[in-house]
Amino acid sequence: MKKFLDDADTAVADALAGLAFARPDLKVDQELRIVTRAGAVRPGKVGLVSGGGSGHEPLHSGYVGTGMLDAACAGEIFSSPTPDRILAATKAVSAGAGVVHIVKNYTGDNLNFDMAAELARDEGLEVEKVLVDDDVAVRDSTWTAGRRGTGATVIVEKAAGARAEEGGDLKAVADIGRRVNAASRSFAVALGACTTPAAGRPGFELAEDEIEIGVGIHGEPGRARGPMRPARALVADMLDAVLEELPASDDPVIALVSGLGATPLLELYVVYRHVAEELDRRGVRIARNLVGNYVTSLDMAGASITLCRADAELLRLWDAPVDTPALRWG
Amino acid sequence: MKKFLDDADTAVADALAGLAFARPDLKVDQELRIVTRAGAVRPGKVGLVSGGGSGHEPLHSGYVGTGMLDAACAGEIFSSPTPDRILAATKAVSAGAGVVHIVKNYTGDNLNFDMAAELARDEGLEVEKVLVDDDVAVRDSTWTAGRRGTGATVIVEKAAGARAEEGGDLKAVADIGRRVNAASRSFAVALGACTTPAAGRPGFELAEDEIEIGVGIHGEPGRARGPMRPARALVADMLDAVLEELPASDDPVIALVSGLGATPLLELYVVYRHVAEELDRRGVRIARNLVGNYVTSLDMAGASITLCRADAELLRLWDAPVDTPALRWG
Amino acid sequence: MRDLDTAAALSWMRAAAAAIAAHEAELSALDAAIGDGDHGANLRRGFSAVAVTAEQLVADGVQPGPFLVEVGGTLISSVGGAAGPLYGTALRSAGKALSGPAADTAAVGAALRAGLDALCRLGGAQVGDKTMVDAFAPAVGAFQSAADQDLATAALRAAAAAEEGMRATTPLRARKGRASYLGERSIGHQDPGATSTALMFRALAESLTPSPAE
Amino acid sequence: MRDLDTAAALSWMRAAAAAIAAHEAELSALDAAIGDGDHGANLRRGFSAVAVTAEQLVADGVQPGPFLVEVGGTLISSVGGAAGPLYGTALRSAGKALSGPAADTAAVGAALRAGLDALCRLGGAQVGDKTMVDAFAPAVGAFQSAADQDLATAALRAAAAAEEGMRATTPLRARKGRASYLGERSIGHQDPGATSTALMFRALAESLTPSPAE
Ligand SMILES: Nc1ncnc2c1ncn2[C@@H]1O[C@H](COP(=O)(O)OP(=O)(O)O)[C@@H](O)[C@H]1O
Ligand SMILES: Nc1ncnc2c1ncn2[C@@H]1O[C@H](COP(=O)(O)OP(=O)(O)O)[C@@H](O)[C@H]1O
Ligand SMILES: [Mg+2]
Ligand SMILES: [Mg+2]
Ligand SMILES: [Mg+2]
Ligand SMILES: [Mg+2]
Repeated sequence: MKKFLDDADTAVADALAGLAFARPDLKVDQELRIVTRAGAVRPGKVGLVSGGGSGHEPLHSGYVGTGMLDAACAGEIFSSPTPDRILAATKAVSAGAGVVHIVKNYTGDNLNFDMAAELARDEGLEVEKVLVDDDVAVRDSTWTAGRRGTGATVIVEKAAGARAEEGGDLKAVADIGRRVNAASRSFAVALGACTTPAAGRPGFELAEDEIEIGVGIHGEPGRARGPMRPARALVADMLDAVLEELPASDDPVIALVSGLGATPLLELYVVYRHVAEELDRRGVRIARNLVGNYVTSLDMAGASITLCRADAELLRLWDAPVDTPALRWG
Repeated sequence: MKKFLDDADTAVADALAGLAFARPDLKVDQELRIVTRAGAVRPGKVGLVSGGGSGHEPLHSGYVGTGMLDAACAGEIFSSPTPDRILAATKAVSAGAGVVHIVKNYTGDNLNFDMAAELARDEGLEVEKVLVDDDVAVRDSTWTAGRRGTGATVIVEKAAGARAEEGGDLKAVADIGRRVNAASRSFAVALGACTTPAAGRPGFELAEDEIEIGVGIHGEPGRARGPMRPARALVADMLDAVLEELPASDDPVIALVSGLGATPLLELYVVYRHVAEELDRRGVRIARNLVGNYVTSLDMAGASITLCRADAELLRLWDAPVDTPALRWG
Repeated sequence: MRDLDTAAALSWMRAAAAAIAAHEAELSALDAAIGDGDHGANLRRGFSAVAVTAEQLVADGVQPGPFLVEVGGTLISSVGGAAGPLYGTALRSAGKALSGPAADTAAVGAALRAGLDALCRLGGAQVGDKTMVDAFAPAVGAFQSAADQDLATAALRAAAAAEEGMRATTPLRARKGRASYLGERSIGHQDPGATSTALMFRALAESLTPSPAE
Repeated sequence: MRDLDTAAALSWMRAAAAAIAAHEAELSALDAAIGDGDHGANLRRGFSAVAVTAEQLVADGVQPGPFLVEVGGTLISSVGGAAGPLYGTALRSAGKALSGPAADTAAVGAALRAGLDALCRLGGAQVGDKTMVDAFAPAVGAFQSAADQDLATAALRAAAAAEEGMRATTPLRARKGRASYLGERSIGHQDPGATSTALMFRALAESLTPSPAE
């Protein structure tokens, strides 16, 4: 394994130190691994906390800032942060109007965030949880831990962040987050595995013509292994999977094509070309898009496609100003 | 080779098609492979054209927009665009005040841009060339084609773009570009080779503990092969090389840490941590920074460090508003 | 014949930490096959923290119940991932079920049962879901079946049952945790959490069994 | 004995295109070792474009001089990279030096010399810099030394000299183009541009030499 690291055990701490140097508009608590906005939370604003295992950068620390998150908790690589730290972040951004936890649906994240919420409530804080579970590669059934949370997290954080910024109350902010999640579906394929610093070697090996279909963002194998095919064919299949479970509606979509970490932008634009053409063929209009590395899985070669049905309100929230390391506009 | 492509020969065209779908604020001429801003050039504004081989995305198409380039010419992967296309771009963005060509110093880019400039002058246009040659891995001597152009290109394009936007004349815009280039130096190391779609396999093979030191952005081997070491040590050596040739001055620097395409953001922040700490130790102040994938080499695993001495004027130009796919602020 | 006092609980945690450290790579490799490859690193981090807490607790003279409660809390605040809250809650609940300076086999058995119940409530897993429960549940069953034996004997039976339960996870299809995402592909792999559970029960047995030299 | 008319020039370009297509992978592999691995793809793209232009030019009845000028222009506007302007300029300059419907050996030799001179002026390379010039210059020398022979003979001598020059690039250290970035590490690799130059002179010789069947 070759990585720009000093030590597998300090990877997350060292990266946070780098973020602290790079972004004076963020405050990094090195001991607790919490990233917050540098300024104080505006009294009366609902606080937004997300977090999870590290290795998905820019998720979540790259989305802390005006119009999006108030705090991100960085766990170890692919491991949820612990309840005490989530609690500390929750208290740090609480400004009297309650705090929303945006949680990707994994057993570990659920357990740790739920424990933190419990502790926060014990201290008299109001906490609402927004669970993100958009990955259609996993069926939501008694046979699984439910669909995973992946690309939709960015859209949930953006919309809920905008709603909080404009003064929405706890319920309103949580509701828009849940609405975005309910309107979003994702699917990813990997052309190669990632290597966690702790493991030191790729999570799986693929033959020269094999891909993993329906992968998550934690280096785990996907639902199935299949043959490599041209981008157009891969995208068509990915969209089949996404559209099958995307709520039917006349609303246009926000389309997110995210690299998983080791895929060049050139290829992501090739993917987007086919997303745009395929959706056009199927009568789905794309109202907004993002193409780049937004939710990654260390150095995994691959890409995910997320679609989110967006009505006028959601588009307004999407377009609202945002100023974070990874998203900035308005 | 596994890539999200349909055909090696159409990779660049397909990616440009994706860009066109994704960015209605850009105009993509598919036949000539030219990306321009969607609107007309403001009469009297100096036009800014850059370009080069593809595979370095977001360079150059990702830097077209308000405050930066007017046009980017996309050559085949790692091959300069041809003079006729550069000429077409030059004419497209000419608004009566002359056009600046920002050219990375490679034999092919020089020859093609020079021929285009010649043809443009034949048609009565004024063209100034700004040559970018910041890569200290290559000595500028009779033994070489001179230093390569790499990371500094982003800073040159940003500063010259801002100068043009605020009404600078041809000489002023070209001058600031040249000044940025003279004040900038870069160095890169690769942990793994990239694979061009045409070749279908990595440009070189490295052992599990080997790296290429002093690589460019075209998949070529570096000046030397060396052992893999911790990030802190690699960064110290890279900074030694950069600082040795960076003009001495009391000015602070703009620091750019760019991934080469397959390196996770987590690692780039670890690199930046050491850049910040090392420079602090050496008494060099960082005034601005960028950490991410800004000048890449397809799916090469690696990182480059660029430093640019920046006086007050340059910082003002750096901070000026920019609205492009890859840089957006102000 | 010896009851579980704080010194014995400390020995258990030391043995568990040593076992986890020795098997870190194996646990992570099992997790890489059907999860995200961090189970070994997660538990090593947790038990390193436990090692520090535990010595302090002993120095402070706490009783075994509060000792396990604190150790569980340390796991919760240092592991992260699924395993931290699950193991932490199990130990906290087990500790809460203990009182006094020392517990006999029946009391320890009841405490372990309380821990298992809490774990199942929290994670929602049942035997057969291919999780740590598949090792934990038979271990507690075997332990309680030996409630009239000495602690070491009960712990040895529990360790053997945990290991059997661990091996029995291989042919199962996962219904909980990350491995469930793989569907049919989870079949044929041993569950990492069941494996670490077996290590912990084996550590309990070994820490209670006088070594040949003693 | 046959002069270089437009039909012969077309045969040359067809033979060159075929040779490049057949050696594309080899040229790119040489370029991958000391450059960016695209020389084969660059020239294949260029000569595919030339194939189209050339047929049209012949249909339009142009003379060999303008034919080569146009072919050179096509290379410039289709290859990109360093090789496009260099080969394109060489052919354009060679074409400009030719007049009339057909050129004899001396005239073709002088035209090739003009092409070489333009190439060297544009790229600034000299013999020994490990570039296409190392094959081109000896080829032109050999061709002109055979100015009193028939075209095919001169071309055969040129091809042999180009191949010798090509092989002689291996021990050289590059001073021009991307290979120069490698410093000492460029030593021991044959230059891709010199290799494609040798292919082009061999194509000229073969297109002028009646095949055994004729
Ligand atoms: N709902 C659950 N109930 C009980 N045990 C579970 C549950 N989900 C996961 N596990 C156990 O946790 C183990 C994985 O732990 P670990 O790798 O540390 O966490 P993560 O899956 O968050 O990376 C699995 O092997 C399984 O035994
Ligand atoms: N200045 C120069 N003069 C003559 N030939 C050169 C010069 N620079 C490069 N070359 C030739 O060009 C070849 C490389 O061409 P190519 O790979 O197509 O372009 P690029 O280097 O732009 O990728 C080299 O092998 C060398 O023979
Ligand atoms: Mg994990
Ligand atoms: Mg090239
Ligand atoms: Mg795990
Ligand atoms: Mg080349």
